[in-house]
Amino acid sequence: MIRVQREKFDIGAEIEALTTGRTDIGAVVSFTGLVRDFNDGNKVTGLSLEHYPGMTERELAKIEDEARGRWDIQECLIIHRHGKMALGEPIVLVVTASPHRRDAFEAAHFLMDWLKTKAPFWKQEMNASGEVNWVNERESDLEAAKRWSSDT
Amino acid sequence: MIRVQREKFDIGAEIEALTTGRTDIGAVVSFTGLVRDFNDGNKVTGLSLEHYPGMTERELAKIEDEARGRWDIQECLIIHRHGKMALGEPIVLVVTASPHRRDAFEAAHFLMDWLKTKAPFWKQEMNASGEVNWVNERESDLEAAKRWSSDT
Amino acid sequence: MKILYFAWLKAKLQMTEEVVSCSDERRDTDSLVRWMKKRGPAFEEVFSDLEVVRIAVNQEYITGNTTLSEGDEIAFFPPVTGG
Amino acid sequence: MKILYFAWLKAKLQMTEEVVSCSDERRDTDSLVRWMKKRGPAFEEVFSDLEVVRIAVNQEYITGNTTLSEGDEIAFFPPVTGG
Repeated sequence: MIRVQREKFDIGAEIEALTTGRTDIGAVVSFTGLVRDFNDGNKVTGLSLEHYPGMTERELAKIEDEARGRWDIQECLIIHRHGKMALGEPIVLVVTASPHRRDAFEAAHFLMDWLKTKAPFWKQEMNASGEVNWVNERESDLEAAKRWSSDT
Repeated sequence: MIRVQREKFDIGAEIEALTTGRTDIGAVVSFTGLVRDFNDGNKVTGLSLEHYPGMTERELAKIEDEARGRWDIQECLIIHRHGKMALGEPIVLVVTASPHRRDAFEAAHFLMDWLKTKAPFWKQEMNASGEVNWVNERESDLEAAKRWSSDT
Repeated sequence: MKILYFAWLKAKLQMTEEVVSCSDERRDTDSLVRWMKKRGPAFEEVFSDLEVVRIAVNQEYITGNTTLSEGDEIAFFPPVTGG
Repeated sequence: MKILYFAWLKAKLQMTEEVVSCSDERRDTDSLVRWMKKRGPAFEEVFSDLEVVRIAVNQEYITGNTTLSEGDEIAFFPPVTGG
């Protein structure tokens, strides 16, 4: 399940919604990405996220399909916000449910690593002096995504 | 932080408590283990968990220390229940917070894998005919735990 | 064809989208980029280093040269930084 | 010394804990186990396969033979299955 939205989300409510009334799920893994006050050694005071409506949903759906093909996952949720966000606010949530903990862990990690390098979102950071800068692509994110390619 | 308790816990509230008011956390990973209606090919109707009070807390604290030594984690929470549990109820919760997603993911996965083979808990499963059986140790859990030993 | 720009490409070109007709000099993505570079200093700058420009046609990433036709949606944007 | 039993060991021995004195025939974990085996059929059965019995002294796992003294807490239990 894919959701791209401006609004904040409630992590607990999302996990609950995925598992309530079910007795076949053994493992649930969630990842939440939050707006941090620091990036690449610079103080950050706020974040703004732009995205490509339409393509974003398509790319996220493809990433979800890929995860479902690779791991035994019963439920999969990706929520990604866009627009302005304050420090400490959640940006992205990934939840996976599986009969087995390894599948839930690996699928969630994979979803985040691929999302980082494929989903068309662009971050702008505001700093203490009021400057706004586009965030650069990170070598470590490319490496993290590549890790899952060599598996295939 | 370690908690061993009979009572159910609220995943969302626990994650919230760990992150509220903080702007230095970039990544939060949670793992929840739930009572499943199936194990090793047998239908399960309920679970009961026995533990070794005192040693449980010591072992969990040692596992937390190990994780903190290996990864850059800012917060770490382990909640493990004991006593009777119904299908679909949460058994265990692990939450890790880090500036980096890889640390949060790996530390949480490690905590679960080590907890599974070290923390003195014993599961009893009830089946449809009212029989109660002690759950056997799993080869796959031993393998999963070993994976983290070869890292050192 | 509809052309979309995102992030710093949008900021530098001061344009979010535009419509151009499909023609001989814009028959595929390679020729479209060549045409773009000749539209003025801002375009020349934006398309000077194609290593940092991603191209999507009809909301799919493309890597090699791709034939274009009327009705296509072409997007230019920097490497993504979400998550 | 306090001896604790957990899970199926407890069920088979019908005992959660007991106190025994530290003596020559229970001076270390190896001799304690030998002594246990001779206490009757249930004990003999429980301690017949030490592959499936874990031992903790003062709430720490032990692997090799470990010297015991008065006041120690010794626990016998099967491989753990929590999580």
